Amino acid sequence: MEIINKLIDKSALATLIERFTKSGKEVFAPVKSKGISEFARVETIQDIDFETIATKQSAKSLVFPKVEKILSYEKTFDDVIVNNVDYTQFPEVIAFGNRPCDAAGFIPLDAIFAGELVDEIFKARLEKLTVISISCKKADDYCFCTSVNGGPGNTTGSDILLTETTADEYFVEIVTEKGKAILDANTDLFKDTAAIDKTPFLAKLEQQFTQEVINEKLNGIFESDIWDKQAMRCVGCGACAFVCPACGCFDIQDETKGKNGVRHRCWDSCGFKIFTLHTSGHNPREKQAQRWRQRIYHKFSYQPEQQKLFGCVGCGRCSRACPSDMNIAEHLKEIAVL
Amino acid sequence: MARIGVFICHCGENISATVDCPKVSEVAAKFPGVAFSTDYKYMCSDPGQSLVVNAIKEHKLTGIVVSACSPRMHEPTFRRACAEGGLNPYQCEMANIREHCSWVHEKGDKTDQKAIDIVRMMVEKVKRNNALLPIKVPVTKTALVIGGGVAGIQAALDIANAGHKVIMVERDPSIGGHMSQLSETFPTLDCSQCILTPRMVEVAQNPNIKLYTYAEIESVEGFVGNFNVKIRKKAKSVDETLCNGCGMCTTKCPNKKNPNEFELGMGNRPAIYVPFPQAVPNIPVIDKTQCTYYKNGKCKICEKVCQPKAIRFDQEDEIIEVAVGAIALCTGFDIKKTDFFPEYGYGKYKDIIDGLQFERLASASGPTSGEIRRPSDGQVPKKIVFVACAGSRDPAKGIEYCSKICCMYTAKHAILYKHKVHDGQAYIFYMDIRAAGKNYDEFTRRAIEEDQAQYIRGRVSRIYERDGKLIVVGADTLMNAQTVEIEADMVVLATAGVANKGAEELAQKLHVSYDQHKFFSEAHPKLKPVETNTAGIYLAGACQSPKDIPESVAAASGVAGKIACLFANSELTREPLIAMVDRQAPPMYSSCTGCFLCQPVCPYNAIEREEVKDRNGNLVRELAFINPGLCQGCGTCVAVCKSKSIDIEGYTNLQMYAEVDALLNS
Amino acid sequence: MEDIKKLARELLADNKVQLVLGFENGTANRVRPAFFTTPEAVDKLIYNEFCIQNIALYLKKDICQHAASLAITANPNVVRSILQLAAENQIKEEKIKIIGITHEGKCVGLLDFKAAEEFSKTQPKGLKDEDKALIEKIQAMSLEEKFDYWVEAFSPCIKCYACRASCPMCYCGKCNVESNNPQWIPVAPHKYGNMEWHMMRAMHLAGRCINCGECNRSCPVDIPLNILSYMLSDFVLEEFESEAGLSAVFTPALSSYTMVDKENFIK
Amino acid sequence: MENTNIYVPYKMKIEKITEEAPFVKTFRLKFVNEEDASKFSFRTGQFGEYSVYGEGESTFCIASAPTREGYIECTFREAGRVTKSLANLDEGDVIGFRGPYGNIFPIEEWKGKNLLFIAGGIALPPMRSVIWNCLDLRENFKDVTILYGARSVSDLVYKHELAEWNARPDVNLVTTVDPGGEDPDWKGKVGFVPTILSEMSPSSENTIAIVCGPPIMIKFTFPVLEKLGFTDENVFTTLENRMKCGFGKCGRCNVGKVFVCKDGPVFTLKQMKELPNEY
Repeated sequence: MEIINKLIDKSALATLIERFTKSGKEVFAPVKSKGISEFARVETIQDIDFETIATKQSAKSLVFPKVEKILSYEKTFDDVIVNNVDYTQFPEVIAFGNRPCDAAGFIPLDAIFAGELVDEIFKARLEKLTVISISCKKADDYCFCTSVNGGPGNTTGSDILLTETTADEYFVEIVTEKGKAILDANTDLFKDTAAIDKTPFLAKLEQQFTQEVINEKLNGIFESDIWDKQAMRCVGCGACAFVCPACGCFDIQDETKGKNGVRHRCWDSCGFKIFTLHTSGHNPREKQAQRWRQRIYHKFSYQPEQQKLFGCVGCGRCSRACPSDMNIAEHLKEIAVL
Repeated sequence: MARIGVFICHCGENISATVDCPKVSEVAAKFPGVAFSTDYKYMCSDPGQSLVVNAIKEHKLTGIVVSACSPRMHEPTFRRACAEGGLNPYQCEMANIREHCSWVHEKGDKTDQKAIDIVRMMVEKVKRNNALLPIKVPVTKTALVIGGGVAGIQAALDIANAGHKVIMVERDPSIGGHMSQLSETFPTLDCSQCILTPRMVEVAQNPNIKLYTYAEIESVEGFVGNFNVKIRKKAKSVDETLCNGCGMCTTKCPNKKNPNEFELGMGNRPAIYVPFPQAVPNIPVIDKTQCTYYKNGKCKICEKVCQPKAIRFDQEDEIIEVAVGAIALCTGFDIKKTDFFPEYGYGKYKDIIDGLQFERLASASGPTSGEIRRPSDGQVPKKIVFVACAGSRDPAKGIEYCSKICCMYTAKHAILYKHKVHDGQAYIFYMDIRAAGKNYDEFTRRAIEEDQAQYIRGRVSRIYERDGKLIVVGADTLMNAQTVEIEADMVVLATAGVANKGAEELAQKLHVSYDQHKFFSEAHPKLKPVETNTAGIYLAGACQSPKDIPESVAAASGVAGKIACLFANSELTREPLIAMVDRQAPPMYSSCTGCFLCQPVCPYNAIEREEVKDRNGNLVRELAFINPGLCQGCGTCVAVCKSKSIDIEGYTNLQMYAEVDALLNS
Repeated sequence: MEDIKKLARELLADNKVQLVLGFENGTANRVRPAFFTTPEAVDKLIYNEFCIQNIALYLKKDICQHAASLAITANPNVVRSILQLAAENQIKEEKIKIIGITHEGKCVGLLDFKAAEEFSKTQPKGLKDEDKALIEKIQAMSLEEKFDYWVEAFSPCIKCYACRASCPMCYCGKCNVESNNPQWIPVAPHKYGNMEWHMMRAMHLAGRCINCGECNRSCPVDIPLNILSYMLSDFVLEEFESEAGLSAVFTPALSSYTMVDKENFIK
Repeated sequence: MENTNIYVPYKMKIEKITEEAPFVKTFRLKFVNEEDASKFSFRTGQFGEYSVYGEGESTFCIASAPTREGYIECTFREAGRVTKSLANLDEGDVIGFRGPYGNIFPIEEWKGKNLLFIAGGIALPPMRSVIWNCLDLRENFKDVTILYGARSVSDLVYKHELAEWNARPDVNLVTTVDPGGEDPDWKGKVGFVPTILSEMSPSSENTIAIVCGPPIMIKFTFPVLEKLGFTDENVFTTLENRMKCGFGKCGRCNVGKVFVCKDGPVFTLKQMKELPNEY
């Protein structure tokens, strides 16, 4: 679809959000509480934090929650009755005010959960999701979207992208049919405009490397000692994977109470030792360095090979969340110049 | 493929009067994994057991739950039946619906439901039982007897006469203990030393007994059948192999004014001494704290006079390591010094003595050659007051328990006194006369009726001196608590019997439990009176609680019997319900982190450090290892293990979890 | 800082240690743990008020396990951790050289365990004012309020286990939550799974936690786990007169019993 | 609602349980719903996820041959939580099954060739599916040789079938146990699989070798095959890695760029050599 350009002012935006919530849609946006900004359900525009560069966690939980029922079961004396999840009943969700990198993160996630066998639960959530992103005016030391084919005004993954042009007005890019549906239902709130050069309204972020270079470098350095060096201070927690908008690895767990139980899918991380541990005690990725290497290879070598896309959107959340300053951009830069 | 059989016992009407047994059986039949369920009037009867055996065979059961009484009662019975049916005996579980249900609840649906829940829990547990094999432990057929009093002597002789080796360790220079200090024994008035000394000599001469006197236990390691004991043989400064016991050294020692412990301070002895003439072994020791040479570097007279040249001033303590299979603890008791009763003036007035001192005064070998003479001036006391329960049965000030022997020995003292001082009068303050025992009551009656001992039921409140007389003030509760005042020449306090000094330390070395009075604890007050909680360590005599001679001897023979049983086989079999540390094939080896925080909690000292080495012999890990010989399966280590690396066989985490899960999520 | 560098350089130059564990400048104005193996590399070693990460954690990691001997720049939290780890048989004195650094950043030179014990006693546990305020607030709550408070506080937990991964005392090769036969703790990050996980961890640390606050610092969703540990430590200190991190010989209050232990919790 | 949820297993009933060796059992499973049975088909080499509700899922290959219709079989050793609870089940109990997943042994391509099967211990089950598949289409292949070894006599699985193969004139079966694992009645060979293979010295001419076994056996068997002249394309094996989903989403079973669940579990030695050493 060709991008449709519009303008919207802040009061119209407030009305738009009101209309969403009144029509039963669930609106999730960055909300600041106790000093940290996270995606949360909002009712009005006042609840929303427009300033935060990046929420601590990504918006992925809107389509891939940290724990999600994939089926339930009931045991009887000699039988088990399995109940499917009714994913037709998922609510319509609006992701609002997320950054372009968050929106871009839905693409590699979708690539994981689609594939030959489609994960209908994920698919249903994604179909019910409309993404209204806001371009970045600011970036911090951890941002590197421009190095991974993204950018502060990138439209990938967004249904609508807003760019603040004046104190009261946003330049609107309607990117998809879903976005257009919103426009069509609320034409009174939008004003016409010609295409605008967004550059002056966007954060400046220097490109440090390209994904393609990383991808190419990775071909020859699997056995390099750089992995040991880089992973030396990694503590082996899963924070990086859990805050990552593109990490989709999961675990499946049963929980039973009496006769009834639920099978859950919950976030997991390739950084954990038991992720790949065999029952025999053998572990294909025994060392933390191997697990760090897996993380980089998965995003920059395997995913490009399997799904023709990269598994990193440059949001920098992993680096921000890391307790021991494992900065992925720094490490990638190191790899790029090998 | 769990195929569990459930057997609901009516226990006559014990269970069935309250619990609807057929209903429980019916419900249990529908539990997942239950292949057979039935109820019967007496499951423990022969036909009941046959029912179990046949059901196992017929229904190809993989485990059984006998829902009846406490496992304490009949678990062994049904384990046997289980084995008879061809299953591992540990595939049997008891669901206690008697003590835990029918006996404590009224008839009703809720009670039935509880019985059902108990059965369900055990069904879930037994599904997860593992087949277990009894543990075999080799046995070193040598016993260690700690303490050479009458109990130790008896135990040692009985074990030795059963054909086993015995190592006896005595702290003092001679064996004999308190009995060797006594004059006569109640109720027969036999001369104590006359009956004891032959037994002491027998110990010395028995080829199966190795005697270490003037020695103490340094450390004990290992477990039943396999203890390694270090004995500290204190330097006697005399070469035992050379000394011929001539006594020249003790006669010639110039330093003779040392208080004599054997006489409880009522006499003196030289710095090199034999504690008493009949001592076994008859070998002197030098008291280094008193010897002039050790103090000043000069003297050595004993060395000069010793013909066999047996004096060794440079002798050092020796550590002897021995391997033993069982330990008899016979360390005896002590009597409380009465200085915590200042109102009785002990210590202040020389003529207030304790019972043991009176024994020495009455003994023909004592400091007065058996004449009753008071310590202060050697006069024969004409009026003597005995105070029973001096410290015993006194929770407010002394100790709450009854010292048991005082009533009898006080009666004996009164009789002996009357026999020796015909015109003397003995008064006895008492609380009750406790004379239960063969011929005991007759004995106390004899003191009252034949020997005119005047018993006054009441307590002494104060003793003080007036005009050279000891004024004993007490109340006579049989005379309306009238105040009684007796002018006495001498007072004997029957002070409380207490744990021997060093008992606590020794208990800790041996890992046996002890009570708040530091007396060693038996494993079961009724059914295991001579066993301790540590397998292979037994108790005899007054180290357990105050005991008289026949009781001590009986317990000692009991211990000897236990040890002889233990030594009857070259291997001993133990229940395999013990803790195990998780072990896995490399590269994991174990989930144990080697923090050893489990070590201090183990009451049996069963947790050891195991080094895991790789093929090249390099240390890979340190892991906890639970010694199967020592572990009693109490489970304390399981509770403190953070990484859940310890499991108790028969009570694994998985089994316990399944039980709780079955209960909560039914 | 210069004396710390000098010490580190000498230790490496004299072959007294193979590795120095310390800090270097990181990205985005952060500092980060670093591993120095040559005297020249020590040029990059830093120590300042931002070097608060508890690097004792790395003593149990491969790099330190494989080094025959090592030195560590140790602020009071690190010293406490080392002593506690030693008490739990996780590190040996002969392998480690402690470069002691006070709360104020002053280097006190090399500490053996005995000196470290003395040092540890003179360096009080630091507690931030806001932490104190929070503790007071929680202590004033009723039992039910406390329960609700913690359920709420744990609810954002995503089970990334950064608390566990960054805690020097969480060294179990197989964590309780990974033990699945039986599955003691639900793995899923829902209300009960989170509650049970954090309660279990708190109990495992009770009396062993040295209160460095690393769990809170590393938590991406900012759960005040340090407060929970601190309150438990405080309780253990009060009830059992036992404090972690003061000695290399130590029996935790919760796995030992003495005659003076109070039994007032039996109601 | 039609079930398109890829995580929902088929319901299967345990029809028969066979004890193969200590802690090793074979389940014969039948679909509870006819409709599922009619839709289901698999090919040799594929695997599935077996559910015990409340405990979780475990991954094993389908050990029966696709040529034997109407049921599937799996053989497993009690090791972890799920396999232990599977072992606790009885005939008639219901479990879940998801699958088939993974790639296949390309037996179509092996027509007219000799087949050399080499298996060790509990790795015979994946091989058994191929063996029966090939034996059921016996006319398609020339010589069939099976070399099977286990730690001890009691650890040998499928003892009845070994006897059956042994009795067939068109199969050359060699069984061996590790030194010390023999018992007095043992009539097979004694020695490790690679050693016995060297002794047998089978021709590599027009021959496909299929190797399944513990990593240590595989490690020492490949060089023997190479020495015998087998080319990497003609040597097949299966890989195992920890799995959760079975279809390349959960992210843990990959070896380099390939997912064992999706792109495997069957690999040629040639493919293996291109993979990083992460298995």
